[in-house]
Amino acid sequence: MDDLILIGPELAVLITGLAVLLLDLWAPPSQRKTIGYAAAAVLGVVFLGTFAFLLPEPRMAFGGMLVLDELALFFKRFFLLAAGLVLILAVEFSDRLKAGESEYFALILFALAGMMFAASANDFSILFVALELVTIAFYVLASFQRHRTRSLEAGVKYLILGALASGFLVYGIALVFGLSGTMNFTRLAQAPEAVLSSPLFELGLLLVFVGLGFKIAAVPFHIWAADVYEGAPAPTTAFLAVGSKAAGMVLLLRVLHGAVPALVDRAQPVLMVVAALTILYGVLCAIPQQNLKRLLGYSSIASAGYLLVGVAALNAAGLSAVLYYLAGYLFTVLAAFLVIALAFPNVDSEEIGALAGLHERAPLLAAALALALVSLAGVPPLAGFFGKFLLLKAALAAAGGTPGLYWLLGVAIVGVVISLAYYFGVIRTMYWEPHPPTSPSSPSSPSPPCLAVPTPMRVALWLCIAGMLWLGVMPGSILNLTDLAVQSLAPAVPVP
Amino acid sequence: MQSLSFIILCPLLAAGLIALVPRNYQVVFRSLALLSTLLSLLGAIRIFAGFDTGSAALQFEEQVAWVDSLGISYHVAVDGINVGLILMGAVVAFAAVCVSREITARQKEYYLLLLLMAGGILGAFASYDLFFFYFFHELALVPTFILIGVWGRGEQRNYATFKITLYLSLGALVALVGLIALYLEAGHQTFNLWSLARQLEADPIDPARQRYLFPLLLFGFGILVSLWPFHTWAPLGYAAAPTAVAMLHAGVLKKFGLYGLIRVAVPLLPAGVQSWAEVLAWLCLGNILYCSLVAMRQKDLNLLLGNSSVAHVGFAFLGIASLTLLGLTGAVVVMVAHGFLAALTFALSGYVRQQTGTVNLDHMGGLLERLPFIGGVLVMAFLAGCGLPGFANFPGEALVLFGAWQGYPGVAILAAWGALILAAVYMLRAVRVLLHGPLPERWGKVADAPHLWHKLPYGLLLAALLLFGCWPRLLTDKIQPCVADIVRRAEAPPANSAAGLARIALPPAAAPALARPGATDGLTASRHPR
Amino acid sequence: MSVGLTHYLVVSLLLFCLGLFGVLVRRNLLVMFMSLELMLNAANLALVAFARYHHNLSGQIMVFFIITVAAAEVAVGLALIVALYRQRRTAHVEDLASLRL
Amino acid sequence: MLLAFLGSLILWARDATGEPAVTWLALGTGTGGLQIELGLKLDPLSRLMLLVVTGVGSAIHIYSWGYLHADRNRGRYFAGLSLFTFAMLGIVLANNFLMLFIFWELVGVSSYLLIGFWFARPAAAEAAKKAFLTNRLGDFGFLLGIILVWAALGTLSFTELEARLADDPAALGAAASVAGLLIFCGAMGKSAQFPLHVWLPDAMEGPTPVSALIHAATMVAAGVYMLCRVFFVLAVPGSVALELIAWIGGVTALLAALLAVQQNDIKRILAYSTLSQLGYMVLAVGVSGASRDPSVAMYHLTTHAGFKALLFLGAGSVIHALHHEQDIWKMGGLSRRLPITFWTFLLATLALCGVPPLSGFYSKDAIIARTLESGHHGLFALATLVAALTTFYMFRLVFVAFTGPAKSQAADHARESPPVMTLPLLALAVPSVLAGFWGIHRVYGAQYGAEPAAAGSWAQQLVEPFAHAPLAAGAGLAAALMGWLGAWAWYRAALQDPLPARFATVARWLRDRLYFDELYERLIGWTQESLARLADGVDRWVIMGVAVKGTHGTFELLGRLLRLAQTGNLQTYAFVLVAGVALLLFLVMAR
Repeated sequence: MDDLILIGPELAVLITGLAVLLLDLWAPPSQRKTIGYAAAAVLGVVFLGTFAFLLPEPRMAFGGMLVLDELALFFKRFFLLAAGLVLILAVEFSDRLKAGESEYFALILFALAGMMFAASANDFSILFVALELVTIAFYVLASFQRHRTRSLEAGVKYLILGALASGFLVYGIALVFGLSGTMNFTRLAQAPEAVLSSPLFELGLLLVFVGLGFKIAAVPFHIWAADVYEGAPAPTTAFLAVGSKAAGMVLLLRVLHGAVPALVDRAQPVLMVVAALTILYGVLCAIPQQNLKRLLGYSSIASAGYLLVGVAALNAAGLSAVLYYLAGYLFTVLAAFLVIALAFPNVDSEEIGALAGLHERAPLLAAALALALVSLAGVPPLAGFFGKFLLLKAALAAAGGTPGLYWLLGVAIVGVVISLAYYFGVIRTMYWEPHPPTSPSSPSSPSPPCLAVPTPMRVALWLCIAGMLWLGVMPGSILNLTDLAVQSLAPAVPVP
Repeated sequence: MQSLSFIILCPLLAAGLIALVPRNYQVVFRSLALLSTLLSLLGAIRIFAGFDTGSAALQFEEQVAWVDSLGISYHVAVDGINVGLILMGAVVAFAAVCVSREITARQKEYYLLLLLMAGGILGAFASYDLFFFYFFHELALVPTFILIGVWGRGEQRNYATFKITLYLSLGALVALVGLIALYLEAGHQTFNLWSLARQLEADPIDPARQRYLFPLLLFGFGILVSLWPFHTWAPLGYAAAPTAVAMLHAGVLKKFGLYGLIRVAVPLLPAGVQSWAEVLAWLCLGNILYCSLVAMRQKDLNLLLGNSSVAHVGFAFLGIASLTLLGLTGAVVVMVAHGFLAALTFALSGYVRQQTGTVNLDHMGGLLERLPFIGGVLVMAFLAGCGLPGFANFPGEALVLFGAWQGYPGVAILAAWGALILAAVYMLRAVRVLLHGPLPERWGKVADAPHLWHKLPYGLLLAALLLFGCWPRLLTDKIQPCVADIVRRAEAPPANSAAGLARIALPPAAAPALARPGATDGLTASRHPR
Repeated sequence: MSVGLTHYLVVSLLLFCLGLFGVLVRRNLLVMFMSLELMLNAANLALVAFARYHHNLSGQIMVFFIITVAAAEVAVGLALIVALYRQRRTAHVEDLASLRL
Repeated sequence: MLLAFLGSLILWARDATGEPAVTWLALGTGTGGLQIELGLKLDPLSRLMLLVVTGVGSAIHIYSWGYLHADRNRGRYFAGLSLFTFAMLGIVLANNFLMLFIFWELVGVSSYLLIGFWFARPAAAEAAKKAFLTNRLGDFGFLLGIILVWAALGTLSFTELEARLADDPAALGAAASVAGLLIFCGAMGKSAQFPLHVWLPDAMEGPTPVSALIHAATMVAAGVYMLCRVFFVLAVPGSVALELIAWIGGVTALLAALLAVQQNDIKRILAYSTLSQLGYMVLAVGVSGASRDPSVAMYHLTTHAGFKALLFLGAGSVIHALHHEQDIWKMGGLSRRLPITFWTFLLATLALCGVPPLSGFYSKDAIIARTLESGHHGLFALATLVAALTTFYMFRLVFVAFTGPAKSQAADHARESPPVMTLPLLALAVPSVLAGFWGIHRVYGAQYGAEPAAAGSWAQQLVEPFAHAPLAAGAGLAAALMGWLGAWAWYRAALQDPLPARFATVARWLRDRLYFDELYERLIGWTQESLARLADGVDRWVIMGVAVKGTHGTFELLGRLLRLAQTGNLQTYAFVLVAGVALLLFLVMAR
């Protein structure tokens, strides 16, 4: 029974997902939006419910396969919040889905459940199952607009490459299991040195890293990201950017610091190289982008690189910074996608040029997108700045022992400066680029009509803006949470 | 009202209010902006007047813990160095809002961003916490970008916005890395400048490390101040910026980098500054001589002013590099003086542009006939720009030259050439081309500032220049004790400053070797987590 | 000759490589997808062999998980490919390049 | 503005007669290591100089009133004039180097503003710019000299410096000559000594009262005053500065006198004459090293201020009467039409030429005598030659402009200026005539510790030069006479200049001012301009072009190239992924 209580939030989410599917059978089509909002509300309740857990120390469930600690709780809240906002976005977007709106909501909930399980995973089998739950849900979510070739194409590409990565992951798990004889992280952490130093074990871990790297879109496993981000429906992309990346991240942290803490030092060079390449690739490819969603896809690759900088620092400050960065990323990216969903009513054109004059048509949207981009670029007073600040600080603190980190820092700084160029390019388009020449079909309307922003979206937008500002200006409280989470993950990790 | 937070928060709160007011109420925006900057200005004057001259202690201190785990706190205070800068910032901010009359489109966003910029920079000058110091400065980055982009002018506007933004953020990031590294090297878990200064005096950072840390701050801050050869953003950006932004940026914001060097880099990294001072001294010639020469060739008044402003900050750099009481005091005076001067010149060029629609010097001439007031002020401002006594720039530049002579006579000679000759050449050339000569017919309708209210911002800035020019003691007496403290630190050899610790008996050669963590004392043991 | 762990592993590795090779060279989406399933099954074989070697059932449990997940994946994947085929009348990867650069 | 001016005029008038009781007004603006005081130093030197400045200044202020009464920018004019007077008094009273420098610069700027008063005339605007820049060139050296003195002696106060140098004459060490010459640079700019003399003739573009006050009587003399003020720095033993100063003064005097011979603009002739006389004064300073008493220079300065101001005001009166005609070859016969102007002008000319018993004779004779006393025979010859030339060109001017037939319509209809202009002429004529008897050199001499000689009777003073140094007095007189004869012979009734016909090349060279302007234009202008061109080119192409745009372009190109990896082909993607895995495995496992 205890076990069930510990996975209570997951169960609640799953039940909600099933309920949505069931309700859909009876509810008239006009009520489907209400179902979506209701589901979002339930997520809100579950989010608040997670604060009922008081964890003086980590608790295990199902024979140690699941663990509930501050880290897991942090990520569960993170996923719940993200999914709630994505649901609101999805409701707004549902008109463009053409069919199966409720299934769309339910799939989001199932993916959410997978992410929440991932946050608690303490066993390779749970890791695999949770990850696949997320991935399979996303195959469908990505290709949900079946009438759009682009959406289908995104789904198929994600499917093939995701399955390929899963293949590597599973084979890696098999190798790790084969050499150590256990799937459990806690037990793996006590594996003898002989096992840990075996090259085959290392190979297995690397293959696991391939699977996780695919999720967080780290170079060289990033190749799917831009295409899928561009093709998938906006809510899917938003959830993919925030949720899926965070799920990959939390699993990476669990494996690295929970399962093989003895090997982290040897993982550092790999992490550093991957981080540097990821940042560079992301920012460089983003420079010439014209499509906003694709731009955000590359930007999310770059963000993965920054997150890996924090991981590569290998200190508590770095991990804390990763969590903080992700929290800021949540509000930032969701704000951007909320705006994308509203500002591009015509789904087939997400060209940046179409945003010209947005500040007149919808000042709130323009301001929100501008704030989001500024935050992504890492400029005060927004969340992205403090995240990057913490990352820099952590990496610098660790660099005394590892000079390679100085190079990584240099790359990171160059990356930030380049990224400013393209983020600010979008702001320029919104605020002072002249309107695109009006299409010949409607020469009579010199400026497009004002965009209406529905109330739930407005609330969600304000929530995101408030979140960005809160994390940027009053970092204290969240920082305490992330510190707690990091301590629970690995007391062994040195605290500065 | 005699509170630093009041000065900082006035513009920021007004910006918040403006965000909430619907955009139909055009008149509200301007009034709110004027009111808030005026209040800020009054507050700054009260602080300046109430400042206890001759004391090196912090005054008007306010401190609120912010992020305990990182040692970040909101800590504002003034000492002799920043009290003048804050006053200058407040005056320029008020004047900038005053001259924004020319802005008619999208006033809401304009004033919101302008106030954000003003509040940010005032906060940066007042902050005694490295984090907030940086944070407040960066507040201005995005407003600068949008303000230049939307209300800017000229064909190169887009290029200029991106150039200025990228340069500034690159500099800021490099400086940020330097600041964080400083925080970590100090190992006291605090961003508070005051306690850092105290602790580092007793237990300085290993000189070898200082030598690596200092260039980060030097070039980081240097890019922000357009240190040669990272200066090309400045003229271009100022030429494209709307008047008020050019005033605030060239006048106030740019001083942040210099302030950072004086406030953070020089006192906290004495060994670093000693080994890099010579490089800085020669680099600043790039500003003073080279940029003056470039200014001589400009056809666009704003480009000329931009280059001249780059040249002028070279003196502040030279003052810093001299590491003498005179030089550093001079550098601070130059900062204040140039703040007023740059704001004034850009305000005037903005007026000329508003009236004639161009700042191309080839099309100008004889405007003094039509603009007796503006032209007269312009002549005075330009004369101030060539270091004429009676204006605040003269005491600053003279002190810098006197100070620099002690360490770098060669540099001082060349700098004096730049100050006395080159500056006069391009400034007088501008006066000649702009104001003197016959009046072309097409400027027959150009009108002077009509009444007192319109003349106010120019008069205010000019009065400030004259006040501090005729009576530099208002500044120097306040600056002196603080700078004396800095110079004492910079001059003291590292081994001596550790007098309070057990390392006193060690020969100098052994001290650096032991300064590594673990070997010395409990404080340093926690420096490096791994 | 007794069949030992090594043999299983070699076979599993061969299977894995076959699958990988298939993914890399075949142009038909369906065949690629089948090759991917082959990779999963290679892992299954290795897991079962290791479980037997360690006398530890968790490997076998993992295999069940994988089979289940693979089934779900195939269901979704086939549906997707069929949907694509219906729309584009092709299942070749070259024709699937509207999202690029 | 006019009311304010009247008020200040009354103050000056009182100043001119009264004597301030406070000798020191010290307000520190000090920062450690550099104590600067805003102090007044009132000693015999400054007291008499005050009289000169305020006396001449008052006369010229009144004169200006009439001269400019039609100009609607009078306010600006008098503001500039007041600023100038303030700054000039500051120079006179400054008690330390930096204060001196500050007022020095202010004087320069007020001169700039006043020369450029008619800013709409391109020539005036250019002249103003040129004057300021040339002065700046001198100030550059001056400031460096000040810094050098401060670095060596640690103080800038004249009193302290003098005391310190008296204690230890070698305190300046090797820098003595350099410091002295650098300080002299300042005087060179302000007093328009060769080679920085080019600005003064051009400065005549300003209103004539300005030329009288600033560019004849006071400001240009400030250089000489400054040299006398800081004589103790120049005269330290071992310094070669004075020797050089003497020669530069001599060369300037000769050069300017030569150039004056072929000028046709009335004000330019006077300007070159000023230059020449300033050369005398500087020469006087230079040759006073041995006697440690440059009072002769001050003596000449004082008398010169009077009669040169008078000359300029006379010229101004002429110009005013002729509606701004300045070419002497378009004048003629003015002695009848402008009697007051003519007679005062003639008096001043005689004084300038050194005709006894007018003031110029005594002061000039003192200088010539001093060259002999100090053993500078070359300079003695030079000074005598210049005296001859002076008479020549001055009487050329007088003959051409005032006698003979009227050479233009305007000259024929000229009418005497109003009393507000002629009264100052008369007032200034008094010192021009009598200043030789007032014992001015004794007042100055007291400054330098000369024992106060008993003031003799009028008659004794009248003939003193002949008693003191008969050779010098005689040579001076002879030179003046020769000059006069030359002018008489050639210009008595000339309708056009006979010299160009006889000595074509020389005349053209002289008229074109020996091509100094062109030379400087080429040398300095060209050098600086090409440097600026170079810097601008580097800025535009190297830094902004190659470095900045290059970096930008490189990243953009890299981005476009990298993007090509995203072909859109699933097979390629799979290959990239697998290749990435393989690469990673290789890197890690190979280690």
